[in-house]
Amino acid sequence: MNVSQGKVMTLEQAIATYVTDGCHISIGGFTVNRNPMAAVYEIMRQRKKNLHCYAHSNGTGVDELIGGGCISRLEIAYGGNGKAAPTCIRFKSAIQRGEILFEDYSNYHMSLRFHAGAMGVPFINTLSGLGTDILEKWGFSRELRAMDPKLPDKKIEIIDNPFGNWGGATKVVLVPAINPDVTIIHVQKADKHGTCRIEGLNFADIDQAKASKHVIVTCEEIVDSEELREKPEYNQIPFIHVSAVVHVPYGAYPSACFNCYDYDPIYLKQLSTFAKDDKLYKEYLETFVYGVKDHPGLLTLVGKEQLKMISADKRTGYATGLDRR
Amino acid sequence: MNVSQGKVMTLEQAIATYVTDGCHISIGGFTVNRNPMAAVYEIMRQRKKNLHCYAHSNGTGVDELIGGGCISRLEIAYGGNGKAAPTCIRFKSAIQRGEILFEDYSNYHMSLRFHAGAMGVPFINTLSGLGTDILEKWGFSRELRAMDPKLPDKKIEIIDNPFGNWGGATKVVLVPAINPDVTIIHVQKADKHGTCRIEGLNFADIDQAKASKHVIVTCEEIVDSEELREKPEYNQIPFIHVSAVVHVPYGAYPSACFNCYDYDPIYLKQLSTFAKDDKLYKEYLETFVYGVKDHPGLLTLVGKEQLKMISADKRTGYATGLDRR
Amino acid sequence: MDYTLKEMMTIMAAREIRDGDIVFCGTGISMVAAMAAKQINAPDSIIFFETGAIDSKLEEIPMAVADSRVMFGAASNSGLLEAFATMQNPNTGDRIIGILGSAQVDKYGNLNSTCIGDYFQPKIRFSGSGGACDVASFVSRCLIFMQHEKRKFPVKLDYLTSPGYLDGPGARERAGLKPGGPTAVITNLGVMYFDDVTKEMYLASYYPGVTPQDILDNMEFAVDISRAIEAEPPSDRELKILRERVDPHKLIL
Amino acid sequence: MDYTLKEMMTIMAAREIRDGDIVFCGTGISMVAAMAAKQINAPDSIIFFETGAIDSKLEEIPMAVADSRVMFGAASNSGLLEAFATMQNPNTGDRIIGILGSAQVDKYGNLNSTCIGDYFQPKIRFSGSGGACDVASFVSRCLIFMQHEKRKFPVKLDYLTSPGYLDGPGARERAGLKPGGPTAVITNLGVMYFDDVTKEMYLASYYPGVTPQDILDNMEFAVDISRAIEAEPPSDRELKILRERVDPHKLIL
Repeated sequence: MNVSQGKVMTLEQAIATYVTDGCHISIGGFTVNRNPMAAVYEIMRQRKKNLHCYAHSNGTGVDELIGGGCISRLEIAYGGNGKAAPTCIRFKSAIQRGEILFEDYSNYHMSLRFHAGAMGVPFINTLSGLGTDILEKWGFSRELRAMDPKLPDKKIEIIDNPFGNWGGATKVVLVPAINPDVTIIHVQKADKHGTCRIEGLNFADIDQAKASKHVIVTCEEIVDSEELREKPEYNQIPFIHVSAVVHVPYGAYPSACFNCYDYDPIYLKQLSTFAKDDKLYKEYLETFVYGVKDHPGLLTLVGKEQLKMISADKRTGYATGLDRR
Repeated sequence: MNVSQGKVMTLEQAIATYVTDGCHISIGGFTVNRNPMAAVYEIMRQRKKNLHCYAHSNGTGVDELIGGGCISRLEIAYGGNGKAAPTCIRFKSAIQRGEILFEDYSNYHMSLRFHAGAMGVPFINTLSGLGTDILEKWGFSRELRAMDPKLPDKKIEIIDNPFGNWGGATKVVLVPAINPDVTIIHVQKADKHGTCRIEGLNFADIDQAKASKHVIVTCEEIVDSEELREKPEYNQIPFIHVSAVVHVPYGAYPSACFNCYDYDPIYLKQLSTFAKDDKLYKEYLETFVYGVKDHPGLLTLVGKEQLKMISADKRTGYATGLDRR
Repeated sequence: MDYTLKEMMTIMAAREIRDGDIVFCGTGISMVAAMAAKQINAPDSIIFFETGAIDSKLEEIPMAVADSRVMFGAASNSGLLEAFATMQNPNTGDRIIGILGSAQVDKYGNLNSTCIGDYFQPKIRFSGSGGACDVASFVSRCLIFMQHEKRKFPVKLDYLTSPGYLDGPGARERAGLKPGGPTAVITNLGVMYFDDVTKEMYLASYYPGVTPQDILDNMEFAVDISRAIEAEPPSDRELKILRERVDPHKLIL
Repeated sequence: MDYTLKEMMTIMAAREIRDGDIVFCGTGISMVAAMAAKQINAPDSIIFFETGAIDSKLEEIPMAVADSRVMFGAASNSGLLEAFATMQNPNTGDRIIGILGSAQVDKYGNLNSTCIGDYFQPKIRFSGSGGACDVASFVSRCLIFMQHEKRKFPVKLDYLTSPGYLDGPGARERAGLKPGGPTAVITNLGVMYFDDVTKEMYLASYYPGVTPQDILDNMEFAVDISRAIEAEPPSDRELKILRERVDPHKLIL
């Protein structure tokens, strides 16, 4: 039926193949939902270094990658996690200590940059940010940009509207396209060729995937192609964009996966406590990340009781009545 | 729950309210599928004049509106209908006789222009059409454009890529946004507030709707909001964009509506014969359009037998084995 | 009935929301305010999240705008691209009211949620814009939640994340932004509006037990207090709905 | 086995399609060619429509690219925006081969599907670009179906709808287009390729019973015929699959 045979592989293999030191990466999800956490932890276990990461509000996953020392350059709109950590803690300390190069955008800027990448155009335009420091302050200098062919020459550009004031705009902000080397997303259902069905909000996953040279899909369930093809309009990412498909139940844990499980408030709260203290965080990594062989290892450590607690209610898609204080 | 009470109305009322002489209009669907034909025929019956129509490949619907003398200005990518009429016949004759002002784009140009309108930006960019007459030949003169505030000053603009050759592009084509006064789409399911679920391909309906000041939704079925809200990710147009909801079974007839009915090859073939001859076409209009009170009137004229023939197969969504010669 | 400051702030914000408004919510108190408005004074308002959920049912309070709780029972679930387009859109954008929080606000309602100190070597780093800069750029009305402390109302922001009236009348338009801008700053002491002409913040109301001078003492810049009145405290009905229906488990309040 | 010219043309096009190709199809013979390739020589090619359907099952031949028959059993159904983005996309665009028809083609493979005569007052008006200009602008390889008639191979097009090599080597790049361009022109008499250096059309093969001179007689401009060979007619297997599996009801052929 298509050329996508042989995409199903282990997570270890997928990360080893497509996530290389220094590569440009983005991950799916938003704050505490559908982060590809199993893949994030595997990247940390494989001690990947110097990743250039593109994030809108990719919360927990990005914070852990920073904590694990995997990221050296970060383009980001929001380093926060909702209530668990209004400002992501390892993100905050890495910036305050000058450990990573970073550059700020808004969520729409980043979404549009992925959209431009997926569309195959060099930039896209918006009115967002005119008059703000987001446009003024560049985290990557002109010199660095000129040296690195994988960075656009400019953070942004403002141009006058060539169509007069058509659309009520006198000028627009142009944000440059992003085309990551690899994007990793976690979805509820995929087939072995990589066609994905995302349930609930898709965040920016679709454009992130389509903008990327390689896409690793981790999924709760690998389903038969015929099942997905009964409702093709609900499959947001066709297989032609996907390089690897990995079956990882609880692959978003400890973030949520709509209709499957909720975020784990206990794990996240604990993590935010650990993250605030370098020594505790190091111990946390040794135990929960490096100390386990793989994601099932982490889940065993967490325990069935805790997983049962966050299991999603069929009606609502989350763990109704979950104690989240 | 929301401010959208009182959107359900008759087709006559919806067209009388939102489609005014000289207004800028777009219709949904593509060639022979999901054209809002009931609304098109009602526009013709109400003898609307001087419409400015934006079309990508809106096939039968646009051709009938031209045939009915409703359109005076047309921005279009494709005036064709597939096998029934490779070039739409009333479109062709109107242009050859100089009866309408027209301007050519590509399908992507038009899709992007609706996308820009929906996004609220003055233009969007692409590499399509560089070096072609689509960019060179303007159907609307600079003078007309300067006089009419509802037209952008320029058909298109080409600019150098401000980001060097980022994204592999040295220059890009900018196409100006479209924000119609009214867009009419026909969908399988809507609720009384206007939230829509489109089954099968959505064509450019979503952006067309979101770009418009007013949206008239005609639908096969008005369903309970609760039913649509069980799977919010499959509702492509939320009610906030919609002005009117009209229940019109067979509202796309004689074009197709996936999962409901196929196009009617007999009607379309007959229509293409009529359309080629002014006298026959006039008789056709008198009988099938002006000669009936409303869409149910047309369906009665067509007859149950013919409708039964095109009724969709549950498995495939079209009339399996339909004689289409 | 007794009430907490958080409850007062929530109700003051809720009262700013009108029927027909599409309310852009963040997390925490802004979400509770939007939910309260819908239950109390603006049943036909629509709650909407930057993650792409429109008119969510919110049977439980979400802890983040990506919480699965915003997905359940919504009219539509899409993504960021669609959500921000709804705000930039000429037809829907004008109906949206944004609710934002911030680390700093200046007299023109510009916001800093990025850092304290130098951008490149900050003393304190915050989360950054998220969708705040986008909302502030696009929509016609914005409510801003703040704690009233001197350092949070500085003469000059350390970083301008989200545009208010920039440097005064006409500045938004000169910069190329849509008109509109912040409507009210709602703090633990009172509510400030912006003057139609000068675009400067002024004190509109102070809470029972607070004096205008208390408020001036907690800001680096001075504001006009001549138009200030004492705010109407939450009614019993407002409090009852807030406590029983909006946040019964006291997750936020 | 006997075969018709339409069958010959279909098979010549099908043979140009390779495993892994994503095939952009129009209606009519181009769709049949893509379906034939998938059944005969490129089972791992993917048929794809500008309306947004990817890898459609095509149990029946669609009569238009918006026919519900392209929606059934596809891997994904989206819309025009997504379909054209797939072509412009740097990662997927290079894997796409377009199949186009046209009213006129010039020696550089530029196409006219808009009009004959003056654009504003045409003698004959055609449908216009549709997605043809987009495909021709974006993708690395294109097949063009033509009827071999003098007026259809003019020295100068009445209107340039879809870019081929424009006015010769380097012209696409100078105009700002992606490299790539037309690969083959498949007519009722033979198949033309484009010279790697001059980008001009040359005769690659002529059908059994046709001479190169016949072909020259049916074009306004001359093409190099020195490289031409006689084309291999459809094999029995190819014909059998075409007739029995691809178009059993003779809707197109």
